[in-house]
Order: sequence, then C-alpha cells, then structure tokens
Amino acid sequence: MEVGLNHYLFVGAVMFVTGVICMASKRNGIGVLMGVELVLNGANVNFVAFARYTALGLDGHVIAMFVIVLAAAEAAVALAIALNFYNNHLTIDVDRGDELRG
Amino acid sequence: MDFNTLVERVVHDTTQVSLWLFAPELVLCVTIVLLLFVRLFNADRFIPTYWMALLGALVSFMFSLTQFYQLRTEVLDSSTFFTGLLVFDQFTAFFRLFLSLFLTFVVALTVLSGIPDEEDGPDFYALLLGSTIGMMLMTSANHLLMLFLAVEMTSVPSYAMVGFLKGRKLSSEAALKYVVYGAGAAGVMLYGLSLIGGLLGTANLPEMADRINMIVSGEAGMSDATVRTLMLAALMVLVGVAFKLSIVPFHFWCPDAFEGASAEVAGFLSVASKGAAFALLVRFCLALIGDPSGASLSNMYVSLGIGIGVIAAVTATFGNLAAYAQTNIKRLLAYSTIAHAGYMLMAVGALLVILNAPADSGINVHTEAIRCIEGLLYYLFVYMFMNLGAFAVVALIRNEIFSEEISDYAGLSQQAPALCICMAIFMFSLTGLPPLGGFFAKLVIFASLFKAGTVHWSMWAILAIGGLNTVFSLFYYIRVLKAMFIAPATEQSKRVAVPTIASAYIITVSVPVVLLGIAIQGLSQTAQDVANVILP
Amino acid sequence: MPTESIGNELALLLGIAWLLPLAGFAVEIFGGFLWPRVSRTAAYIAVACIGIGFLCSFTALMKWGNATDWVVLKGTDSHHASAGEHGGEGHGDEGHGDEGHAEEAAHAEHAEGEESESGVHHDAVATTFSGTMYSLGTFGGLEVTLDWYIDSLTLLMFTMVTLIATCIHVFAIGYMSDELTEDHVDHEVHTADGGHFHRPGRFYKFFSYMSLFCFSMLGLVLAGNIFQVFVFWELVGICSYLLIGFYVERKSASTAANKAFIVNRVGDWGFIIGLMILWTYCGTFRFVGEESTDGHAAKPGLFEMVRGNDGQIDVNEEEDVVYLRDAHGHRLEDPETHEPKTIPYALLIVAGLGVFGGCIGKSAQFPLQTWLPDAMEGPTPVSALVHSATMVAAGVYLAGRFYPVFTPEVLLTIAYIGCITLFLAATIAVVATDIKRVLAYSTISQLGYMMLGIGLGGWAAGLFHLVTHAFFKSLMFLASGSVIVGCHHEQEMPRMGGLRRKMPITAYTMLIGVIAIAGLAIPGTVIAFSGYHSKDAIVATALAHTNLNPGHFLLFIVPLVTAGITAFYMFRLWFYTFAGEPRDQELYDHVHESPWVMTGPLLVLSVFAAGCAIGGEQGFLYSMLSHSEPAGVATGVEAAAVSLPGHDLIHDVHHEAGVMALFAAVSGAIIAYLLYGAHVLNPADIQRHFTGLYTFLVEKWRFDDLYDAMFVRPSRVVAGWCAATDRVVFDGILHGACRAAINISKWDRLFDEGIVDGLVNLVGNVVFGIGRSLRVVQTGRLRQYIMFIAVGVLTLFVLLFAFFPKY
Amino acid sequence: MSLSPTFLLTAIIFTPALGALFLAFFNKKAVEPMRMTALVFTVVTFMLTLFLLNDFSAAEPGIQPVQEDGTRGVSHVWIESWNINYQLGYDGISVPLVLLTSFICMLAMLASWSIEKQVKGYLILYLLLETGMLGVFLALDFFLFYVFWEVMLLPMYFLIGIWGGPRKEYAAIKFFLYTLAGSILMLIAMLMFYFGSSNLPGGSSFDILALTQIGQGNVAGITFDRTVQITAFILLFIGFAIKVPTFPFHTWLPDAHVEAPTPISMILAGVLLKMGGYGILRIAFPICPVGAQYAAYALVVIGAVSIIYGAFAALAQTDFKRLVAYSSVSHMGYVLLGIAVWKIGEDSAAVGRDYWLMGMNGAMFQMLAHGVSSAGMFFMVGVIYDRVHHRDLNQFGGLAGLMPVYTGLAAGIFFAGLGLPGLCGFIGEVFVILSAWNYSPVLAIIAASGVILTAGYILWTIQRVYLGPEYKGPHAEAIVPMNYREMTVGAILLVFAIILGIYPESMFGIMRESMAYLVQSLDQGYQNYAAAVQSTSEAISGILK
Repeated sequence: MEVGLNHYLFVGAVMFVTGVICMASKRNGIGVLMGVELVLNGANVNFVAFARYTALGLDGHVIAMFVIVLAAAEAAVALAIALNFYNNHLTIDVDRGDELRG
Repeated sequence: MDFNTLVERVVHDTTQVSLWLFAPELVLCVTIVLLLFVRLFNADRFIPTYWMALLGALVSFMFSLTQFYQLRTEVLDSSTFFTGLLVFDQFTAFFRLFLSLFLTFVVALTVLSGIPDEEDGPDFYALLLGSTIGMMLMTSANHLLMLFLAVEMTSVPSYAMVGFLKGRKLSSEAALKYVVYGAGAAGVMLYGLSLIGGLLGTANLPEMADRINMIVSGEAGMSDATVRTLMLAALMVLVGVAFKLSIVPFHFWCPDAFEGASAEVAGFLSVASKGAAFALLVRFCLALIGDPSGASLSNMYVSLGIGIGVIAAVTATFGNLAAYAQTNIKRLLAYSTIAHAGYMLMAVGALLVILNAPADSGINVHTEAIRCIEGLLYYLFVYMFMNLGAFAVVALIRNEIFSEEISDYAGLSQQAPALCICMAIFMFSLTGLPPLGGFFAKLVIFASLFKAGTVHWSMWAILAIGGLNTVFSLFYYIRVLKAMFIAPATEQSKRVAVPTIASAYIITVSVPVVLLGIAIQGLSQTAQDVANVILP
Repeated sequence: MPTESIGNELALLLGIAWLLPLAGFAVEIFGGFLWPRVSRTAAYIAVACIGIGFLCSFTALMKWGNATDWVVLKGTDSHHASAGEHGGEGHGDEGHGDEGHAEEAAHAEHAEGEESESGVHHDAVATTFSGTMYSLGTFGGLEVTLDWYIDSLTLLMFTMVTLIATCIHVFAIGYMSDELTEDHVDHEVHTADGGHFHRPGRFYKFFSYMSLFCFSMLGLVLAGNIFQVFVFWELVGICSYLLIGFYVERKSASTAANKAFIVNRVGDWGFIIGLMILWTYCGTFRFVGEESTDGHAAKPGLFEMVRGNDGQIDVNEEEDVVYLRDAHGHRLEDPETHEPKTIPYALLIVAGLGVFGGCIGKSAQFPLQTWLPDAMEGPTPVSALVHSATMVAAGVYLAGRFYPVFTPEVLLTIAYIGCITLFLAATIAVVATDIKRVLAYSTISQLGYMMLGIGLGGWAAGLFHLVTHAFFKSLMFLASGSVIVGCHHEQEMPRMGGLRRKMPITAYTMLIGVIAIAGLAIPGTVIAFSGYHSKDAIVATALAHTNLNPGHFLLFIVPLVTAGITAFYMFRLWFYTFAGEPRDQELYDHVHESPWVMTGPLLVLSVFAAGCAIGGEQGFLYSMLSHSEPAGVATGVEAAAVSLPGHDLIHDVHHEAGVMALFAAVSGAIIAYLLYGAHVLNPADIQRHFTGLYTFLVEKWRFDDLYDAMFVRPSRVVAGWCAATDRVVFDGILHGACRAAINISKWDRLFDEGIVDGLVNLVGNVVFGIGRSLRVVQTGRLRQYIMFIAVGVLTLFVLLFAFFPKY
Repeated sequence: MSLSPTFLLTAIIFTPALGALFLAFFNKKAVEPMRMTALVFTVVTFMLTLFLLNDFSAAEPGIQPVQEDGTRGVSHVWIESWNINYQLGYDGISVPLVLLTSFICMLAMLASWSIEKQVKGYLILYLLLETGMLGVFLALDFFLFYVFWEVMLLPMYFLIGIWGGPRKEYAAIKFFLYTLAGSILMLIAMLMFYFGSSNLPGGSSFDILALTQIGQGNVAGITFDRTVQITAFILLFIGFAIKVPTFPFHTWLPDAHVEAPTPISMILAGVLLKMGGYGILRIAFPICPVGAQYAAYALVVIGAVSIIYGAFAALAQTDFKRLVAYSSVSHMGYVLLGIAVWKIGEDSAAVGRDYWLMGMNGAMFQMLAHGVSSAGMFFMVGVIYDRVHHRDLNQFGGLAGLMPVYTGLAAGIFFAGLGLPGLCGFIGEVFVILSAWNYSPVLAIIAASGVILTAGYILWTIQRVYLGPEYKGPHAEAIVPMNYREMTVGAILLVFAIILGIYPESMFGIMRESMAYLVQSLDQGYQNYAAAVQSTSEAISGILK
C-alpha cells in the first residue's frame, strides 16, 4: 500500500482531534498548551501533504514554516501568561481560574 | 526568469510599490521599534512613551487618510502588493483609517486614564501597536497565509494586553482563558485553512471562487464529499473569525476577558478586533462567492447566509439577554459587544443572501449588496465611537471611584454631569435611538435585512428578532443610566472630580456619535463607494 | 317686505334678553372678588339684567303682535281656516303623492305672498321667523349652526321665563340675605369638632349662577335647532347642578346635585341617540328650513322633512320607511342617485323616543323622576325658578317643540309616561310632610299632565298648562320660601300651622296658587284661575282621545282622578301650614312676615297665577299658543292604531270634561278641607269646649278615621308603595347601576393591573429570568469553553449537513 | 413680516433646542434666571408659531407652503445617498397641533416653577422635548418624522425618571418600552414603504407626500398592494395607538402620568398623546387607505371600547391623577372613533362621506380640546399636590372654601373634560358621536353611553375633592390660595377651553379644507384600488373564458 495524500490527511486529522481533546481535558495549563501545539501541527501536516500532492505547491511549505514560527511565538506568550497565572494562583490548574463567570 | 531577476523584481516591487502602500503599518512598525529602543536605553524617562505612541498612531492615521484620499480621487488604484499577499483598495484604506483613528483615540485614552503606568508604557504600546498592525493586515489579507498571520498577529499581543494588569488574579485568569481559547480557535481555523488550501489547490483568495466553481461543475472531478469537506473547512475558518467577533457559541472568552482586562484594553478589543474581523469575514465570503452571476452554488450560499443570519440573531439575542443580569459594567458591556456583533453579522448574512438572489427575485443585487456593506461599515464606524466612549467613561470613572459595579454609579450625574450625559448618549446610541449614529446604522442593517427578506422570508424573521432585541436591549442600557441619573447617591459614595481634560475627551468622542446621526450623508456615501469597490 | 326686518328686530330683542344674563354672570362672578361680602351689587345687576330681558321680551311680543296684526287674537276662525287650508293641501298631495303636476300646482298656490323666510306658512302674514347666528362647524354638505327660531311659543316662553325669573330674583334678594355676611353659619353642617360650619357668605355666587341659568334657559327657548336645544339643555343641567349644590358643604346637597345631573345624563343619552339618528338620516338639526335668498330650493328643516307641509308622515307601508319631504311636500331626492331620501319608520320612532328620553330626564318623568324631590336641597328660589317653572318644564317645551317629528307611537308613549308620572307623583305628594317636597311631587305630577296633554294630541293644552303652571308653581315655591325664612329654615309642615295669621300675604298668595293648581272655578262664570283652564283643556283632550280610542281609557281616568288628588294635597298643604293652630309654639313665636322684597314678587306672581289664562281657550294666552301649533294637530289623525283628536272633537267634549275635572278638583279640595281645614277651623271651639273636647275629638277623629280608612290610608299605602318603588326600585336601580359600575370598574382595574400589566411584567420577568439563566452557561471554566468550540463546530457542521441542499 | 418658510419652520423646531444649548452655559445655581430664560424661549417659540399661523392659508387644502414650481412643503437634501430630505411643511391638520404644542409648552413652563430639583437639567430636557414634539408635527419626511418621534422619547424618559414620583423608574421604563416597541413597528412599516417606492423617478423615498400618492393609487406603475397596505397599516397603527393611547395599549399612560411631575403630565396629556392621532391622520391613513378601510371596524370598536373602558376605570380610581389619566384614555377614544368611521358602499365609495368628514373634524377638534382640558386637569391636580403632597381622592374635601379661585378654575376645566357645552370638550365628543351612527349604530350607542359615565366620575371627583365641609387629609396647614403664576396658567387654559367651546370655527376654519382634502383623497384612493382590483379580475376572467 502506497502512502498517499489521504494517509497524511488522516494523520493530520488524528493530531488535530487529539490536540482538541487534550486542550479540553487537561487541567494542567502546560498540557493545554501542548494540545494547542498538536492542533497547529496537525494542520501543518495537512499543509505539507497538500503541498506535495496538490496544486497548492510551495505555498503549503511556506505556510507550514510560518506556522511553526508563529506557534513558537504564541507558545512563548502563552507560557508567560501561564507563569503570570501561576504567580497569582500558585497553580497552573486551569480549573482553578473560575472567578470570572456569569 | 532567473533568480536575480526574481530578486530584483521583488526588491523593486517592495521598494517602489509596496512600501508606500504599506506606509501606515510601516509607521507603526517603526514606532514599535523606537519604543523598544527607548526601553532599551532607558530613554523613556525623558520621552514619555505615550507621546511616541500617540505620534505614531497619528502619523499612521495621516498616511491612511492620504492613501484613502488618493484612492478616492483615483490618484492611486486598487492593487495587490507584496507579491499579491495583500490587497490595497478602498476597503483596505477605509479600515486602516478606521483602525488608526481608533488607535489614536485609545492611546489618548490611556494617556488620560494612566493605564499603563510609565514603567510599562513601552511594552504596552508596543503590544497595542503590534496588535493594530495585525488588524490592518487582516483587512488587507489576500492570501490564506496572510490571513492566518494577521489573525495571530492581532491575537498574540492582545493576549498579553489582557493580562497586563500584573498581580491581579482576575487579569491573569482572563489572560489565560483568552490565550488558550484563542489558540484553540486559531488551531481550528488553521486546520480549516489547510483543508481549503489543499482542496482548492490555491492559497490565493481571488482564485478561490473559480476553483470552487470548477469543483462544483465537476470539471475537477471532485465528488460530493469534497464539497462537504470544503464546507467543513470554510466553517472552521469562520470559527476562527467568529472567535474574534465573539459570535455565539464562540463568545465565551469575551465576558471573562473583558472583565479581567482593564477597561481601555477591553474597549480596544471590543472595537478594533471586531472591525478587522468583519473586514476579513467580508473579504473571505466574497472570495468564496466570487462573481455571483456565474456561481452555481448560489442555493448553498443563500443557505449559508441564512445560517449566518440565524447565528447572528441568536448572538444578538443571547448577548442582550445575558447582559440583563450583569452587575459589573464591563461585563455588561462585553455582552453588549456580543449583541452588537450579532447585529453586524446580520448584515453579512443579508449580504450573502442578496448576492445569491435568484435572477427572478426582482431586486437589484448590486445596489442592495452595497447597502448591506454600507450598513456594516456605518455600524462599525459609529460603534467605534460609542463603544469606545462607553469603555472610556468606565475607565475614567474607575479612576475616581475604584469600582466597576453599576450600583456604585448611583447619583453620579450630580458629580460628573458631562460624563454621565455622554454616557447617556453612548447608551442610547447603542440602543439605536435617533438622532444618534447608532440609529442610522441599525436602520441600514435592518433595511438590508428587509430587502433580503424578499429573497428568503427567514430574513424577515431575523429582522423581527433584531427589532425585538432593540427593545430588550433598552432594559440593561437604561439600567446604567438609571443608576447614574435616577438613583440617589448613597452615603458612602466617594467624591468624584473628573479632570476637565478627561471630560473634554469624552465629549470629543460623543460628538461624532451625535453627528453621525445627523450628518449622515458623508459617511453613508463613502461607505457605499467603498462597498462598490469590493463587490464584484 | 317688512317681515325680514321684523324678524331681525325680534331676534335682536330676544338676543339681548338672552345674552344680558350671560354678561351679568360674567360681571357677578368676577365682581365677587371685588365687592365686599355684604354688598348686594350682584343681586342688583342680576335683577337688572333679567328685568331688562323681560322688557325686551315683552316688547318683542308686542312687536310681533303688531307686525302680525294680532292675527292670533282674531279668534279661532282664522285658525280654523288655516287648518282647513292645510287639510286641503293634504288631500291634494295624497292624490299625487309620488310626484307630478299637482305638487307644482300646490306650489304655485303658495306663491310669493306666502313664502315667508321661515318656510312655515300658516297665513298670509309671516308669524314665525328663523335665522342663523353662527356656524359651529361645516363638514361638506353638513352644517351645525346656532340658530334662532321665533314664533308665538318662543315669545310667550321668553316673556314668561323672564317675568318669573325677575320676580324670583327680587325675591331671592330677601331670601338669600343671610348670605350677606363674612361669617355665615351653616347649621346643617357639623364640623369634626362638633361645631357648626362657618364660611363667608356667597351672595354674589348665587346670583351669578342664577344669571347663568337664565341665559341657558332663554337660549334653550330661542334655539332654532335641536342640537342647539341639546347644548342649552346641558347648560341648564349644569346650572341646576350648581344651584342644587349651592350649599357645597352639605353632603346631601352635593349628592343631590350629582344625582340630578347624572340622572339627566341618562336621559341625555337617549337624546343623543335621537340626535344621531336624525342627523344621519336628515342631515340637519334645524327645525325649519333655511331661507332661500338666492332662489334655490331651500334646505328643509326637520319638521318639514318628517311632516311635510300638511302635518302628515309620508309612510311607505311596504318598506316601512318614511319619505323625507321639503317645505312644499315634495319628496326629497338624493342629488346623485335620484333615490328618494327616506328614514326607516322604526328609526323615526327610536329617534322620537330618544329625544323624549331627554325630556323624561329633564322633566323628571317616570321613570327618572327621582332626582327632582332631592333637588329641593337647593335654596328655595332655585326650586321656584329652576325646578318648577322653567328648567323642568323645558322637557315639556321640547316635547311640544319637537312634536312634528314624533310618530303616533311616540306620542302614545309620551301620553302613557305622563299618565303614570302624574298619578305616581300625586300619590306621593299626599304623604309628604316637607313643604318643599310636596311641591316638588306636585311639580312632577303637573309635568306629567303636560306630557299627557301633548301625547294625546292636545298640543296647545299641554303648553298652556306649562305656562300657567309656571306661574302658580313658582308662586307657591316662593311662598313656601317665605314660610321657610319665616320659620327659620324649618320645612316640616307638622311643626307649622296657623301661619296665615303671622304671614298673611304669604298665606293668601299661596292660597291663590293652591286654588290655581287645584283647578277650581265657579262654573258658568269667568271666575276661574289659570289652572282651571289649562287642566281643563288637558282633561278635555284626554276625554276626546278616549272617545276615539276606548282602549286607552286609562289616559282619561287617571288624570281625572289625579286632578282630585292634586286639589287634595295642595289644600292639605295650605291648611297644614297656614290654617289651624300653631303646632310648635316656639317656632310660631319667632315667625314673622317676610319683607316686601319677598312678598312683592309673591303678589305679582299671584296676579298672574290667577289671571294669566283669562278667557280660557278664547283668551290671549291660549290663542297665542295655539297659533304655533304644528300643522296637522288641529285636524287630528284618523288611524287604525291610535287616533288623535282634532280641535273639533275636543271642543265638543270640552264642557263635559270641564265639569268632570272641576268635580274632581272640588272633591279633592273639599276632602282636604274636611281633613285638615275643618279640624283647624274650629280651634276656638276646642278651647271653649275644653271639657267637651274628648267627645268632640272622638267625633272628629271618627270622621278622620273614616276618611283615613277610605282615602288616606289606602292612598298612603299606595303612595308608600310608590315611594318605595321610587326608593327601592328606581333609586335601587340607580344605586345598583352605580354599584355595578363601580364593581365593573374594579374588575376593570384588576384586569388592567392583573392581565395587561401582568403580561408586560411577565415578559419582563421572563426575559430577565432567561438572562439570569444564561449566566449559568458562562461557567467560568476554561475547559468547558474549549469543549464548546469543538461542540460548536460539530453542531454547526451537523446543521450544515442537515439543511444544505444536496448536490 | 414675512420669513422664508424654511427659516420659519426650522426656527420653530429648533428655537427650544437653541434655548437648551444656551441654558447649558448657565451656572446651575442661577435657578431663577434659567427658568426665566427657558420661559422666554418657549414664548418666542409660541410667537413663531403665530407667525406660522399668519402664513398659513386656510383655503389651501394640501401641504403648505406651495413652491413656485408646484411642489409642496420645503425640502432640502439631507442624506442624498438615501434620498432622505429635510422636508417640512404644514397644513390644516398640523398647524393647530403646532399651535397647541407651543402653547401648552409655554404654560407648562410656567407650571414648572414647582420643580426645584436639578433645575438646569430639567429645563434643558424640557426644551429638547419641545423640539422633538414640534418636529414631529412639521416633518414631512418619514425618516425625519421618525427621528423627531424618537427624539422626544429620550428627554421624556429622564423627565419622568428623575423628577417623577415614588415609582418613577417603573413608570419611565414602561413609557419608554411601550413607545420604543411601537416605534420599532413603525420603523418596519417605514422600510416597507421605502422599498415599495423604489420605482419612483427619484428612487426609493421617505417622502410622506410621495408615499401618500402611491398609497392612494395616484402614481402610475407603483402601488402598495393590499397585503402591504394592511400589514403596514397594522404596524403603524399599533405604533400610533400606543401613543394615543387606546385600549389595550394604554396601561403605560396611568403610570407615566401619575409619576410624572405636573408640567410633564400636562405635556404628556396635552401634546404627546396627540402625536399618535396625528400619526394616524398624517401617515397611517393617507398612505394605507386600503389597510385603513380594512381595519376600520376594528378601529371603531377599539375607540368605543376605550371610551367606555377608560371611563369605568376612572370611576374606580382613588388616586386623583390616575383618574385624570384614565379620563384621557376615555377622551382619546373619541379621536380614534371619529377618524375611523369610514363606511363604504358596494361601489367602494364612501357612504355618507360628510359624516366621516365630520368624524374626522370632530376627532381633530377633540385632540385640541383634550390638549387644553387634560393639560388643565393635570395642572389642577398638580396645584393641590404641590400643597398637600398626596392625591388620595378620599382625603380631600372642602377645598371650595379654602381655595375658592382654584376651585372655580378647576371646576371649569373639569366641566370641559365632562363635555359641557360652551367648553371645548363638548364639540369634539358630540361631533364624533353624531358622525358615528352612520357607521355603526350599535357602536355609536355604546360610545354615546360614555356621557353618563363621564358625568359620573367627574362629578363624583368634584364632590370628593372640592365640596364638603372640611379638608380630610394631611398637611391641611399647607393649603393656601393659588398664587398669581398658577392663576395665570389655570385662567389661560380655562379661557381657551371656553373659546374653543363657543367658537369652534376658530379651529374648524383652519382644518376644514385640509380635512376635506384628506377625506376626499382617501375615498378616491380606495376607489382607485378597488377599480384596479376590478379590472384585474375582469382581465383574469376574460382570459379564463
């Protein structure tokens, strides 16, 4: 069986879903951020695969590159915020942040 | 074409064409750099950073204005630049104008309200300006990459801004929620973008409509499942936009983030990111539809329009209803923001329905589509002033009474009459009462909904819901006014002495709200012209 | 042609008489703030106004007479001639009722000479005049105006009203003099601390109200259209309200005032319904047509429309509609469709009944009579002027004025209403002991007579009685006022007695009134007081009517019997009050004759009460009145259902009826005399035969017992029934209606607050509730928010699949 | 002196607003000068409306001024992209109402001396309110009309909400909510017309005159069809009926009246309610003759029910002001009744058109009369309330002795409300009633029975408040005779009640031609519609054959 586009897409989809589930289920803030990374990289897999198999071409690769960079930037900010959260709450359990509601 | 020519062309394109067209953003970039340098060399003791930020915003505004004027007078033509990643037309220019003007006002407000403190000034303004650049890019994105980059560039600094009140539990919680929610939404959007790009084989927005037509007409040999997947992808992209717009059910971040953030930041986010996101949404939708006359998916797009309309109605209703029970003014305004996003989204729904109206429906598609966009633009413009004004009043009052609870506003009208009267203007304009700008804006949107109703009856239902919402919304807006004007001052209420300059600022913001309800022609005509440009 | 100028002159004179009291009112009400409380200026102004009004009216009467060559006094011959002429016309039109040359011919007959500006043509000389004062509003072809209409009835009414009013005003100067103080003590009102109520006097206010009333009443008489009548109808009503409630501090007074006005409004409701019908079908309110100055066909008035020029109603039996006609008897046509203009006969009846409903209210007829006795709460001059002589008679006046529009069915109703009223009120009067209430019931009863007369076709008889009654009843009220003042506001007859010795002028002028109302006369001579003639005329009409319609014999029997009762209770009153021994010595000791300012008017009025009807049906008064008789009355009506007697028939039975009536009256008087007079006439015997007193009293009492058992007790029982009916049934209905209204309105309020407001509040609450519950969604938990993204995307995706069209 | 129409009309509308602006620069401690200034501005406005009356030609039936090119009203481009104009004009319907507005505002300003809290704000809002009201009566562009309609809402909310009684918040929000709901419906109808008129030469229009021509079928090629007319009429009617107010939309009124301060009650009853009637006459009927005819019976029923219902409700009240408020409901029922008695025959022409015309005129007159009498009644309530600070009808009594002048004036005003001939209330009521039989005898009789109830509640009120030996309530010591200012207001109102009552032609003369024109054009408009339907159905049947 030759590995084709659909297989890559399947992998990407699995990563995406895993990432989402990870985000929704992890109580640890860092874990949630890891979920984000998974989601983004799922998409990246798609891009690269499409770049290889469809007319998207080079664009896919470039987008993937940019996304990686962006993910890093976002992760940096997110970690900073998580740190800030920890400073104030002495935990990074996201469920503890429930003062804002209603 | 060898590599050198390529480089030459890129350089030429960049230096000779693009940079000038990119001037407003560029100015902001330069300002950011300067701010960082100032920070680096501790020069901020000599040069207050807010002056720099203000100057940068103003210059950017001037450039935007010039470009807009040049476009209007056809000195400049619509074009794409940076190798087609961005598009430059009146629509872009209009939103740049909008954003830079708004940025100026926000910076001015931060100057008056003293948030951030001097030490954090450079960081804060760098974030603020950076976010604005992102928004400007959103309005001019012409490529899926640009689209995602712009959204992220808008979001990432704003995460930081929400959490900028260091040492406050609420602020940090709000920031965390915002960042995680935003990242999630961005991930979903990116996944959707990847699917769209892959399925259509292009990342260029203007090419998409043709590719879709090809797919549908079977030329590309794509099956039904492909279309479905495509729809899912589009939906996922829209989710990303909906997150920015805080459309139900992707609004959850909004009240929490607004409550946790300072009023200034909340005001900024509530207006600017919405404006940019709507620009993006319109562009994206138009890109999907392309030339409506040749679209074979018109039924589907009508359904999509209705779907958007329904979601808009749900959003408006939800926002208004949820705002009832709020006691915190920022939270109340957050729900009000959601509701207004709903109203504005109705215009997009109407736009989709009208653009794909059957030929025998007897409506002038172009004229009516222009009306939809005109409604959206007018609404945004008025909304900028009235919502910013409301948040500014909140910020200034917070500086006096250190509270953002509505009940603490009791009897304020005696002590700060100018602020309270302006607040009344903002609130009534938000409700949509003449002779204030909010009325005409809402009228245009309702008018386009009414017209869309002739294509599909459900738009009339949405119109009715919109009307009903207007009535409902009165309740909570007026609660604020009731506290200010009618409720007697309590014993422990503090002395309030709003600085004259602050009052002057608020009055300055309120003047356009009134003017836009009376001197309507200018903006109305401009908006129509702008709409005329981007419509096929 | 002098008729036009004479018409304008008359209008001017009457207009002055009408408007002067209004000016007086304005001056008096404002002057009240300038003059000291003890100033009589207001009274003088009021008297001057109404006095000049009388002079004007009288002058107008004379002018009218001169202008018409006193055609009215040339005996009944000319009248009969004119009646015959009308009959002839009637026949002429009957033959060619639909259309055709005969009408043209008839028109030619009535050529120029007869065309008076009024459009009503009795004789060669115009005797009725009408014109327009000004327009209230014009709506296309419809116009509502204020008009004047002057005929002999108007002139007589003016003269009568102004004369009586002048007398009463003068009398009131004396009667109200206790108001001439800064500190008036009202002994009937108690304050919370147990004392009497003190207030400044309101002398000026009384006279300003009286002036306003005079204005309204005269306006009512002068009115040239039914709408205007309604206008002044309401105005007299409000004046009556103000005057009844003059002692505003007394709860009983203000309640009585309210009762009077509201009960009247019930009648006015009917009045309005009548107006609506006539207005809708006839398009005009005017009694007679407008003048045709430009030679075009005049717009006909209501009278001509309904009765044509021959006094007949032009009924289409098949469709049960009445053709409306113009002054020449031509049927009116719609200018566009050329369909004849008609009014359904049933609606004409309803309209007549409606307008008569107003009369019932105003004239206190059965079943709306209850307010009038209560209205005696007002000062006595008010009772004399408003509640006996003028306003309450306005109902009769209107019934007479509007006679041409009444169908026979309506007339029969009027007759029966009058009949019931006169009997009911008379029986109550028998048991009353309050001197003013006796007079009030008597007034109701007499008004019933008038209504009866008009309803039976005795048009002139009814109005004849109106005028005579006005004189003698106002006289009696004033006399009773004099008594009340003399007795220091004691009104109970059982505490009086023997007053004639202390106040002879009052007593004997009162006696003249009593004789007049009782209808006593010496047969065969000219010695007959006014009431005799007028009541005689009514009874004669009733008899003639009964001869024609034996089925309606009660309409004769009842008034005849009541004539006796009238005489009885009136004499009883007189004997009770003036004759015999004082029953309350302390009261008696303080009694004094009233000053001249009060007795003078009594004397004047007594002259008129006695002599105004001199000559009976050949006399001035009756001739004047019958001159204004609507066309067709004189000939009577022959119909299957109810026939109305013509003059000839009435004349035939006149003597017979006169004897019967006189017999009844004399019987009543004698009974009263035996009951009260005889007892009182022997006071000396009682004192002289003090030891034989017991036997004598027993005999006397046996005598009384006999009458008691035979007459008094049954009549008391009947009167009691009637009074109870009045109290329980009619007041009950009124109170019940009020209570019901209040209850309904309470429900109404509940509905308002419960349902309508409730709905609004419910919506508010629900919305708020939803808003509150929406907060639950916003849990504040980040992971749930994320879940919502996923769930939201999935949901939307599913919805997308569910609703999107398939490809 | 002749002023250019545009200037005059603009000046009338915006003089009060100018006054408000002017007042904004006063020191808020300078209470008395501010009151005087505001009074001066209302007086100037009244003078300007007199100029308007002078310019007004009663013989001209349509909208005035008539320009040289035959167009009517004055029109200046406002929002070109939407074809919205600043279009003003007046005719025999609006001129009396404009006069009434400026007149009542002037008197109510005199009555405003009793306001002592936050005077500056009060006066500014008051003047803004006047601008809104005058604008409504003079606007001829639907959009402009709507703007003014809403503009008056905002000051009213605060005027009730800040200076009102104990339940002011509830009353203010209720008022606001009802009116806003009504105006949203109006807005939708407005859009229907706007888009329905897109085939006009100049494109879609909010021009009331142009829309009227379309609605009445006088413009070739464009019509509002039956469905549109009926829908739009119902929407408009509800919007206006809330303002009138008629049963069952009336419950805001008692609350608003009871809680509002006296001068505001005067304006509410005297002017604001008239805006509903005016809207029906100016917009709902002329633009939608078919809808109006369709709903005529319902309107008449509503009118009759309002009369009776309001009267019954008034009878049950113990609060003086509430009673007067319900009497307004009752009295305004006549307005609706008179407007709607449009009976048509089989040929769809009006039957007894003159009676309808009479009803229309009567209704219009009733509006004016009610404007005077109800303003007076509320003022009278206010005078006593200012003294004793309660309104319980069962705790009054004996005022006739304590305040004789007041009692005299009040009695006159209340009699005007009772519909006594010679006073203003009579003419309107009785003309309306008289015109009603032609339409429906049963409803006419029901409506006429209102006279009994009206007499009942008014007389009972007078008895309880003014008559009787002594005052029964608290603050007896505060009862002092009227001062000259109060006397002036009361006397002027009474005088006008009398003038209107004995010389109604003064108002009928102004409105006659315009009313006749309105009725004629409505009649013709409905016939046009019927003829069009007829020819269509004939054409269809011809095809079927």
